[in-house]
Amino acid sequence: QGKSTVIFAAASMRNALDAAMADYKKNTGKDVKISYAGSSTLAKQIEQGAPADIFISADTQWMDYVDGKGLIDKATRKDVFGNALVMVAPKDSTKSVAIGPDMKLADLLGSDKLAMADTNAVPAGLYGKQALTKLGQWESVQGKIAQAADVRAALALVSRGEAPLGIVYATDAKADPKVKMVATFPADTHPPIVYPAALVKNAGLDAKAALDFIESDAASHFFKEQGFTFLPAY
Amino acid sequence: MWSPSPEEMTAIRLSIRVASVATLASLPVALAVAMLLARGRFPGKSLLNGIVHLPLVLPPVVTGYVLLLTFGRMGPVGHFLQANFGIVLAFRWTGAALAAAVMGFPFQVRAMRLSVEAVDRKLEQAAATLGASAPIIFTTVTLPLILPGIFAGAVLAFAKSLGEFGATITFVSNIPGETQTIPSAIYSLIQTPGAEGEVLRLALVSVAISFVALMLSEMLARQTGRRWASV
Amino acid sequence: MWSPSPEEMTAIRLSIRVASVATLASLPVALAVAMLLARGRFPGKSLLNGIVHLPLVLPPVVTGYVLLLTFGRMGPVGHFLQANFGIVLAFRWTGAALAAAVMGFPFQVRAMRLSVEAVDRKLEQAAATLGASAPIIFTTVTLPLILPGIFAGAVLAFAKSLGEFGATITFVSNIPGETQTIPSAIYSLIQTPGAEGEVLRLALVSVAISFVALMLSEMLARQTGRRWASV
Amino acid sequence: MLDVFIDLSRGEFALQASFRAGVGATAIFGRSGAGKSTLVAAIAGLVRPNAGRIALGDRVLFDSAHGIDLPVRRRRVAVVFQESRLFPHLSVRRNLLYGRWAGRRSGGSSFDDVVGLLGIEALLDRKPGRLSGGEAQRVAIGRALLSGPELLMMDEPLSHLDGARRAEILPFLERLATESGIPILYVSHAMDEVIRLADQLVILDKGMVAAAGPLEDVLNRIDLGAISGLAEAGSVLMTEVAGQVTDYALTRLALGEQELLVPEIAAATGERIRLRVLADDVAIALERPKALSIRNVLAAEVTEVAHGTGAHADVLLAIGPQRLRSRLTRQSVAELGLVAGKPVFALIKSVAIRRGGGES
Amino acid sequence: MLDVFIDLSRGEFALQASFRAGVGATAIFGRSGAGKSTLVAAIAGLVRPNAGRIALGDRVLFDSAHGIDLPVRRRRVAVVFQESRLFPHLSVRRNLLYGRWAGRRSGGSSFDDVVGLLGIEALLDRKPGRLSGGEAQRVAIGRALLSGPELLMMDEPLSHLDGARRAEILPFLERLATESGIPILYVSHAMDEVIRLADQLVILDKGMVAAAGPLEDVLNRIDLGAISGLAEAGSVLMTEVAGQVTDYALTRLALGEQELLVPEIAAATGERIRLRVLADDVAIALERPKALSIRNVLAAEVTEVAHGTGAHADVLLAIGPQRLRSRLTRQSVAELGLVAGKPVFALIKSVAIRRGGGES
Ligand SMILES: Nc1ncnc2c1ncn2[C@@H]1O[C@H](COP(=O)(O)OP(=O)(O)OP(=O)(O)O)[C@@H](O)[C@H]1O
Ligand SMILES: Nc1ncnc2c1ncn2[C@@H]1O[C@H](COP(=O)(O)OP(=O)(O)OP(=O)(O)O)[C@@H](O)[C@H]1O
Ligand code: MOO
Ligand SMILES: [Mg+2]
Ligand SMILES: [Mg+2]
Repeated sequence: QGKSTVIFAAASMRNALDAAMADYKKNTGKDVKISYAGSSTLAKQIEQGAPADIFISADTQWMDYVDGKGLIDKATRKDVFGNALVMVAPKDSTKSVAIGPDMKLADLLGSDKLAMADTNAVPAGLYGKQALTKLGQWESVQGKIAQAADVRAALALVSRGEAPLGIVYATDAKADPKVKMVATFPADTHPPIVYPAALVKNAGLDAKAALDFIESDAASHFFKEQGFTFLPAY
Repeated sequence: MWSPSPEEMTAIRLSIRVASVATLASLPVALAVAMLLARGRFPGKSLLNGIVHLPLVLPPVVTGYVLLLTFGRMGPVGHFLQANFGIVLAFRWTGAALAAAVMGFPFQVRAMRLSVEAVDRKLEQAAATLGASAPIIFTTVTLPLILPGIFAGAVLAFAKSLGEFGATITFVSNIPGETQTIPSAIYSLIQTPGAEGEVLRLALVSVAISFVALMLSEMLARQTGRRWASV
Repeated sequence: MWSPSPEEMTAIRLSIRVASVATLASLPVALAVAMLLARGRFPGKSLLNGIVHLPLVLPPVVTGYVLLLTFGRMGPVGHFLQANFGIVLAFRWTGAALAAAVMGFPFQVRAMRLSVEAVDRKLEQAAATLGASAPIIFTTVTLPLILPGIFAGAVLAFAKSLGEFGATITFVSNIPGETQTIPSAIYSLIQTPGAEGEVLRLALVSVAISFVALMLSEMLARQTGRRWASV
Repeated sequence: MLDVFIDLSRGEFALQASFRAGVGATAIFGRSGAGKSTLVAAIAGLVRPNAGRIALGDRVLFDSAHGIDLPVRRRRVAVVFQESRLFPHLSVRRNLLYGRWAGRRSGGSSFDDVVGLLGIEALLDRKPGRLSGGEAQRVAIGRALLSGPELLMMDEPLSHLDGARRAEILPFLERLATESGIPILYVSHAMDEVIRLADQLVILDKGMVAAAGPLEDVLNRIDLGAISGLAEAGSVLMTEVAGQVTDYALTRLALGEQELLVPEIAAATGERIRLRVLADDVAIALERPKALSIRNVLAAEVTEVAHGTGAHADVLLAIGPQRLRSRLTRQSVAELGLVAGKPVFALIKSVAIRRGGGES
Repeated sequence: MLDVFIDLSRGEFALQASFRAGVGATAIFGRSGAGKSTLVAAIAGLVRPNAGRIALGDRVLFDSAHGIDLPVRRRRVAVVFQESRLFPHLSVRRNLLYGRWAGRRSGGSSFDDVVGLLGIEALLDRKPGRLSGGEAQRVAIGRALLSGPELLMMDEPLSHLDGARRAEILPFLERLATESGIPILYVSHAMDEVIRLADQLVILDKGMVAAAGPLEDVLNRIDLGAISGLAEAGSVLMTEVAGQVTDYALTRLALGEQELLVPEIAAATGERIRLRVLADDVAIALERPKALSIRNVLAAEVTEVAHGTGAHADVLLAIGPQRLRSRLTRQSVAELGLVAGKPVFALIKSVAIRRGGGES
């Protein structure tokens, strides 16, 4: 038995990946350790020689980053999961939102804030910004956005009632009983939300098996349960 | 590349404002708590001491959540403040200042407490025999003698405010011009591939501001604290 | 729900180890720097003072990156240490301790420096006239007199280590059993829907540990620091 | 009038003291560790007695029976501490004026007078850290004097001062004690200071009052030497100004029918003057000596002879109703055949003068 | 042998001092602020002179010309500071033994002797914060004595002690000065202490040495009173033990052809004894008095009369080759017709005895 496989995964994957890998460990008896952090942090750590065998990024740009530095095994890179972008409101909210070019989001907000993840950096924020731009809303709501450090923090703002509306992933919205999903952004308003995975160069022997398991149908239900879409190899 | 963008300038100005207000506004409270901890004898002293240290012990994000739960618009204190005094902290720079103040609080208290404990109480006794009342003794004897500790505490709190990020962004999020301080701006940049240069620039600005603050406090401390020392 | 999972137990144990090692290992260095800043007169003193405060001023994440770039396996110091002494810090608990030590350093130095500045140098002079050499004077006179400051600094650093998150996760990542401390674990949980209970539980564990440390340091300080005070 | 009755403990040390001190100076004497500073601290309100009562005039400062414990600042009791306790961050001037400025006190002596007397004009803008030991002590005295107290307590205030400086300050304190109308408690080891300054004497021994009362009475009791640590014993004579000898800067004092000459005192004829005489300064002759530089020769009668163990013996003399003590060698006592009832002449070489009112 | 020549400034104050001090005690006299403590600090190495040279025996402690500046701890110079400077965190015992324990010093007096002498047995386990002023001073003396110094400097070490305690400690210091073979610098305002203890005297005035030399010489110079702040001037007589009067616990001392009686000294016949006599304690008679308790009457000749401004005048007498100073009222001087060359009798009431070797 070699050293345990180390997965560097975007923090938002935690529930699903923990469950999947617990199953993997039970079946194979092999040890797996997962380090969850922001994709940018993980990417830079891999750049600095972190002992990661598998990298699962929350977006393509940080996978591109490590890819560009020649740090991953290109052949193993795959977009494994997908997610949807949704608009949420506190559970007891009476607001109804119809997403479209004439949604008048700014009026809907009034003096309140729209909670999002960082719109310049965090993937969820970037996607949201692209969607709002495409829908012609960005200009008017730009000054009313409360940018949180990550999606979870944005969700908390809505969940706590600090913000009447927020843009988060479907996976997050689903898990929080204090919010309700009021609308889903059409897939064509933003680039596809994908989670690429790849083996890091010089990965351990067991890593390939672990990655294969993550991408396998056997594991797919762990991810679907949390609201991810599962992207079969394309 | 070395001159900050207008948006960055806004963040810098805001950071300075937040750090200054946080430091100055929490100073009297910290001083009172430091006096209590150094001099007081009361049940629950250890508890108070523990609470003062909480913002250190908890991850900043947790502190931010606690602030959000308490001082947010829906939080009990936040609601009360808004309803009765029209004070809103959530999503405002005042909230950023509150977060910074809370995060810097333990350092202020500790530095002041150390100085208070070093004061020779015989001098305060002498002042009392000369007719000075407790508040007068405090301002004319104790306070001047603990100035080094106050400066040290203030500088620590100010520096911490400049660097504070986790609690701030969690509590008041990151609204350019309102709550986006230097660290929040840096955080955004760090998540962006290829923005290393900008990160460096903003970090250097922080460092420069804190150097000025440091020098200032050292100067003040030298002028007061050590002027009366014997050679 | 109130008993921690095995993984959490690991994080708790690791946190205590990291905080203890970080505090104790940085203590002598902090003391030396505090002495230098309090007593020394040399060019570049302001610079040293500024550098000591850097970990406060910079957002923890930036400090973490700086550590990663310097002490990482590819970093100059990290590479040197590994090549020559086989010491690896990156992605090890030792790295977490380094991050915690760096983040707690400014507090240690400040508290100690305040105490050093409060020491009556006439006592050290008296010791010299009695034949004591500089190191002996330091250990028999100065050190006992600054113990309150040392305790205060150590407690601040220890508490900060328990709460430190940004620099740690950036430098050594968040690997269970190796570098996942309580705050990193809390971070993971915060990112997980529906884990509020677990966040609370871990936060309370942190608080409990720090309370014990606080009480201990207060006790020690009382036993030494105040025992010689006149009534 | 200060009325003290206290019972306190401090560590293993216990103090039980009960005495009264009238207007004018009361000296507190006692060996090192006897409890003098503790007594001062208790009266000032800095140490709390277990039980007792302290009253200053009609103001009760402390009364355990009635639960009265006036805060320090309300006691109007100024203290010159044994260790000066100057405020290190304030200039000498600010230190001196602290009572007026921070304590809102008025009255007391004039600033210029005090500064001039203490010779600290040049120091006014310095910080206490840069004063010499004696300079600091003088500033501490000034600070207390300027706070307009109703009781002034001084704990060895002149211990670090040279003879000349003492000689300047003592008359001022003396005048203060006489004129100010406030009680002064004066802790000192220097007998000459005490004799000069004090009307009353309290002797502390291991926390207990071994003797208290008018200086004359206490000093004339021969047995106190060992307890009080008085190297020098002495006595007090009450006189009246008889006239001045301006040519020689001397003053004639009447002591009953007899006369004494002392260095000039500015006092009107008929004014009462108390003299303090150290036992060591009194010699005894069987016949009136002639052509001798000692001009003060008083006819007296031996009333008591106390033989010590060493070379010395103490002889108590009566001059009319007054008592004078002399310390001689035992050999002189034997050779002169001194016994109670023998008429002799007392030769007084030098005297300390203390002007003062009634018997107190 | 201590050889001091220094030039230093401290704030506005400047000190220029040059003197030598042999084995035995050298007193440093001077008014408050004259620079005594600064001088002590400079010799100990705590204040750095601008220029000068300090040598102790053949060890050069400081020499600006040769760039020598021995670190404080190597100077082996123990100091009893004016403000005690006890280590607050150490027990009295640890304070006392600090020189041996932390300074690795040996030699000096025995622990039990010192503790017994100073009467601090009961305090050994206390912290200095709980000592009285005089107790702290005694501990500070003990600490210096126990550090085995090659030079002992004491800055008003007995200022807070009562007469009896002084009387116990002084003989010990006296013995130390004589027997230890190390120089002692002794800062004091008390003339009796100085007269008793010191062989040499350095008088500082405003940072300058106004006079320095053998105690006898300096004291016999009449003009120093004002500068030194000596309330009491005095002189020194060299005598030889002529015999004992055991019945009365007295010792007979020969002074040339004449004799003096002093309280018993344990000394063999023929041993040389130095006597210190205060000018105030010397009276003058034109004829040898009879039936007088003052037994010490010496035939002498007036050599000089110095009139002061007040009531007093100083008269310098010659007794063979030796000089004795007397302070009288101007009236006495006039009435006795004292002028240089007149034969008189000097009456000495009391003396302080200081046993000692050569002329120093
Ligand atoms: N740290 C200092 N800085 C500047 N001046 C000082 C300092 N210490 C003392 N002085 C001044 O130097 C002079 C000499 O002081 P020093 O302490 O030597 O006097 P001293 O003779 O010991 O007096 P005292 O008998 O009062 O103790 C004084 O005028 C004093 O004001
Ligand atoms: N803070 C204290 N705690 C316990 N004991 C003390 C304290 N201060 C003084 N003592 C003890 O109390 C006794 C009286 O002390 P105090 O200071 O009153 O003496 P003192 O008469 O002023 O002596 P001195 O002439 O030496 O100053 C001493 O035995 C001393 O050791
Ligand atoms: O330590 Mo924090 O992670 O943001 O301040
Ligand atoms: Mg005392
Ligand atoms: Mg001095």
